[in-house]
Amino acid sequence: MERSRLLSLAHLWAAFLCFLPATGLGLWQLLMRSPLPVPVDDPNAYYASLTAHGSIMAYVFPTLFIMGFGYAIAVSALGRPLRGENWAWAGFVLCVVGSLMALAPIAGGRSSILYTFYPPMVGNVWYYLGVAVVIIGSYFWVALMLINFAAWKRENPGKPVPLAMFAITTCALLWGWTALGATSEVVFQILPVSLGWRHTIDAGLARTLFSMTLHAIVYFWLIPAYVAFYTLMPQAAGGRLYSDTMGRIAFVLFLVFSIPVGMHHLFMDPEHGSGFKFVHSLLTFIVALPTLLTVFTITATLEIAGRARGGKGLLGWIRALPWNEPMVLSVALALLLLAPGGFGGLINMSYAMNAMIHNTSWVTAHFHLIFGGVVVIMYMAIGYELWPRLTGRPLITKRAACVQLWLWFWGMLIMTVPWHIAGLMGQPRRYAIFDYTDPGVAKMAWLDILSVVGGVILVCSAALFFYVLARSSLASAAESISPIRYALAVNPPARVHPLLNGFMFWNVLLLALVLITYGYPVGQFFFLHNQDAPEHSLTREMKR
Amino acid sequence: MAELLNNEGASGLIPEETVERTERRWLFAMATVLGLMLAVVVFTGVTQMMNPLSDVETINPATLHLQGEFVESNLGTAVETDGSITLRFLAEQYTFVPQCAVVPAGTLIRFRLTSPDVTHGFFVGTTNTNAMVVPGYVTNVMARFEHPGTYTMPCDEFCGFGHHAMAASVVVVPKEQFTKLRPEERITTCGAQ
Amino acid sequence: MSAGNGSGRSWGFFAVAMLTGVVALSFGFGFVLLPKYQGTQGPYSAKDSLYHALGLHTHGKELGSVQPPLKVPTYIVWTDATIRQAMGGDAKRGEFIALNCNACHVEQAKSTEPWIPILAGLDRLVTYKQLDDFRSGTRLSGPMSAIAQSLTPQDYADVAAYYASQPGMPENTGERMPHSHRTYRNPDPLQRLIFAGDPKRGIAACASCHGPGGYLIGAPALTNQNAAYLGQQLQAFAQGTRANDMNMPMRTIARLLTPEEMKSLASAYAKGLAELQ
Amino acid sequence: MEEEHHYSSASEPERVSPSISRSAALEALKNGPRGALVIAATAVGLLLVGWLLFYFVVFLTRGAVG
Repeated sequence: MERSRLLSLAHLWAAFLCFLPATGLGLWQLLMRSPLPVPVDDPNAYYASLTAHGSIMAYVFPTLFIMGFGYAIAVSALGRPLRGENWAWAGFVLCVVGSLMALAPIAGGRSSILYTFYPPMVGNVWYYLGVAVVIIGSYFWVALMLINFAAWKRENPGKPVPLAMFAITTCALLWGWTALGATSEVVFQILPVSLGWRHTIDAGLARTLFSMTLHAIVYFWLIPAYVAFYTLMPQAAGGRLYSDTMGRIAFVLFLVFSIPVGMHHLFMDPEHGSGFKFVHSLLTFIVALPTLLTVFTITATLEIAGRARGGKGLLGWIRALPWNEPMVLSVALALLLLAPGGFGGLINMSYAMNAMIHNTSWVTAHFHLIFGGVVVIMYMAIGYELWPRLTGRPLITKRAACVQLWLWFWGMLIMTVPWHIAGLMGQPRRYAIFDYTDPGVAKMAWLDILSVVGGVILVCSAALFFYVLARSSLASAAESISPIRYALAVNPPARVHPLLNGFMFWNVLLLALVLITYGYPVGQFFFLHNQDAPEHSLTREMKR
Repeated sequence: MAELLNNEGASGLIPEETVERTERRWLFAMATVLGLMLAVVVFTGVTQMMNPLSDVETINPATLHLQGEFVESNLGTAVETDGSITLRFLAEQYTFVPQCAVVPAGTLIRFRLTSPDVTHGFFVGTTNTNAMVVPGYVTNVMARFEHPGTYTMPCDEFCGFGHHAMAASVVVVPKEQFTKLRPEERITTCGAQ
Repeated sequence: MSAGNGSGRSWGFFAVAMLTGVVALSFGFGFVLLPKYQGTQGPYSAKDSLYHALGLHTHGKELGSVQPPLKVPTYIVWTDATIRQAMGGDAKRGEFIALNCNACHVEQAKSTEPWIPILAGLDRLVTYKQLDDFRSGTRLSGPMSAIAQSLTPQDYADVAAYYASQPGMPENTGERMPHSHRTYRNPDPLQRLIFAGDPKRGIAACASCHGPGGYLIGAPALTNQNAAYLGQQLQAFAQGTRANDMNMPMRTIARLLTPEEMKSLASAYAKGLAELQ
Repeated sequence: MEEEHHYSSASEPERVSPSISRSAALEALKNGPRGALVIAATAVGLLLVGWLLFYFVVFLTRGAVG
């Protein structure tokens, strides 16, 4: 049985327990934005629900999942007990407590400021304290990943670190660096205002600090999905990983290039010149490379498995793959979703082209497709993979798991494709309700209704996912559960280049890059002698 | 890149190099594809002056109504002394001021917006005129509308409980129908209201 | 793997070289090539390109456009000092001052006198601002201007504190329980206007600033206010005879309302939105 | 099965999943990952063409930027 499996299980249970209701909120919001009737049709409730849906899906659910998955990897890939397991539990408790602290004011309608912090709009102080506590909890995980990584390397000098551990440590390091942006915004700018110590806030600096986290957090979510691509799928498909080295290069590229690209979220902002906007746009092109590398490496891995199972001809290997294996099916569906998702990303990042779709529904559809689609479908597959090993009980059905993954795939496409089109037609972002008597808006009615259909499929899929995991947890225990095991590469390297086995060098490069690309954009606010904006709270939090 | 990739591993079999060479060739191909797209961005950026907004201009959001460029009497469409057209809006909680603006078709229009309270955003119809409006900063965006008509200009950034009803309209009239304004005159309504 | 230190350093050197190349390229395009051709009058010089790319050029600002005669809506600025003073009133002292206010504002309020609002329960910041506007003349009213000029800002705060403590209009905290029929699905056009607004005409929802379920600094709660007064003030905003709304939100919106809508909105809010489903 | 280096997969050999032999994998790769190259190349080709189409047909026709 896995060591410290209860720790990982607690994280995964907490993650999926808040994921399910958040999908329900998502469906209610889709109904609200559509012409269809909906219960409790109140715009204020929509903005509160959107804050909850966003906060759970962006902060609570992925962070808890990744921490749980990280601990499971550390224990199994390094083959030794987790150093500092009680610290890990402390981090977990902080994350859960922080989430509840953040969700309480949202439920009370006292912090409907959405999840991307819009200073000078300020919500209830407990929301920000909650988010800060979740981030602090996640730093426990970052520290433990680095400690276990370093301890293993000391005990195995010169040996290549297992790819899964190398990747999840890159993910931890990336999160450690990037969370500093949003955390400093919350701690130095927003909390002093919401605690009543200050009454004005520099919105430009706040948006710039948040942009340091805003894109790298996407790769913090994506890397665990790629860990499953590289180290869990090959053996499920019955093949071997095409190239271990290229996997390490991809993860290193993510680490170095994820943060200095953040200003592609600020292309249309008035507080920055076009110079650094272009620099960040060009670096975003570079950060598209590791994904393009991964697409090829993983397709090649699938081909090896398919041919090893007797697939003939140029594409004959596709049919030969074991499509009843959830891990294999999910990787294929993730790659299929990655195409349109990546396409949307290519358009969003292309400097001036961002003006076409900035803050329209195109952007919302993009991140639902690429995070809600590619990443979450892999989280589900990882859930299916880990569950038997963490609960000691076999998965009750692989067929239902595959049906669930197909539902998630189709639901995500049906929801997001019309949404992209509505964005192109000029549907503004974050509207609670649309006035369909306006002819310009009525044109999009059928698109919003199609998105609702997609949403219904997604909620059914999420419910089925939850059912499969819950039922499997209640099944009778079985001894024959194999432990978590990792794929072999075609040419498993005996030694790996020191630069692909450690992070010191990349940390230096990363910091240099962030200083070069964010130095002036952040520094300018300190000599711009601009007036800060007075704070505005939607629900009169500022009792003086 | 060579030493890194061809770590010959145990038996130095030929496939060792072929795997790495294929990956390297793929990496190079992907770099060229991205380079091509970047070249298109830079080329059109230069030839067609395609650039996101680039003027960092600060202003005190709390005293917009007392003095300065965004006092209420100076909002709306203005014809500057050099003949260029400026369209000034205030984006505030839950309405643009003016709520409707008239501009001539086919002429370069300078949009200038700021906000007295929270962050807003706007785009005009389905054109590329699209920018954020951040309190404490002035958004300065150039636009040109070829086709006359009424364009909806919604607020596209969450600004509070009234965000979903915040929308102005920009009425583009043919150039000859645009009334000649003296520099101190402003158009703040659309007439045919 | 040839782990000799030669290759260790050379691959690291290669990575740094690639990175510097990429960064140099991005700065070259971003700060030299692209901004050079952004000027409408031909390419900029290298220095101008750099200034433009850093955002230090403010093209629109130098226009020095001729401005129409300045008209200031209110001299109130919601700085922290103003808010602190307005909120810092002493209700007891205010009650003493309010003795002569009640001459008009208590008895008359019960009747339908259109020019006398109910003050009981009014938000402190609102009372403070209106008194200051009467003093500075940005809001015109014969009796009120004289009274306001005879009082000091501390008096304004005290009176505001007193009336805020009186039961009457509910304090607008911006919260409300979720309630259905608050969207465009509601068949009643009046409720649509109050809770959802009318983006077709660019009219914001009344409740998003005046409540219930929306708070904006300086915007009074309207429920249980004197109906005739509300209708008359909406009329005044529409015609511009009342123009002390900071940055013109009320004049912009009131101008878009039809007289019938003004009347029904006023009576709905006066009845405390009670009968609205 | 030839002696395999397991460290790049997992620290202990029993944590390395049983998989096809290296020679079987090399056999599958004898004429290179042609299928993968074809699929990945068409996908990236479609992305590039789609991007160019969007850039010139949808984006540039919507007027000047900034």
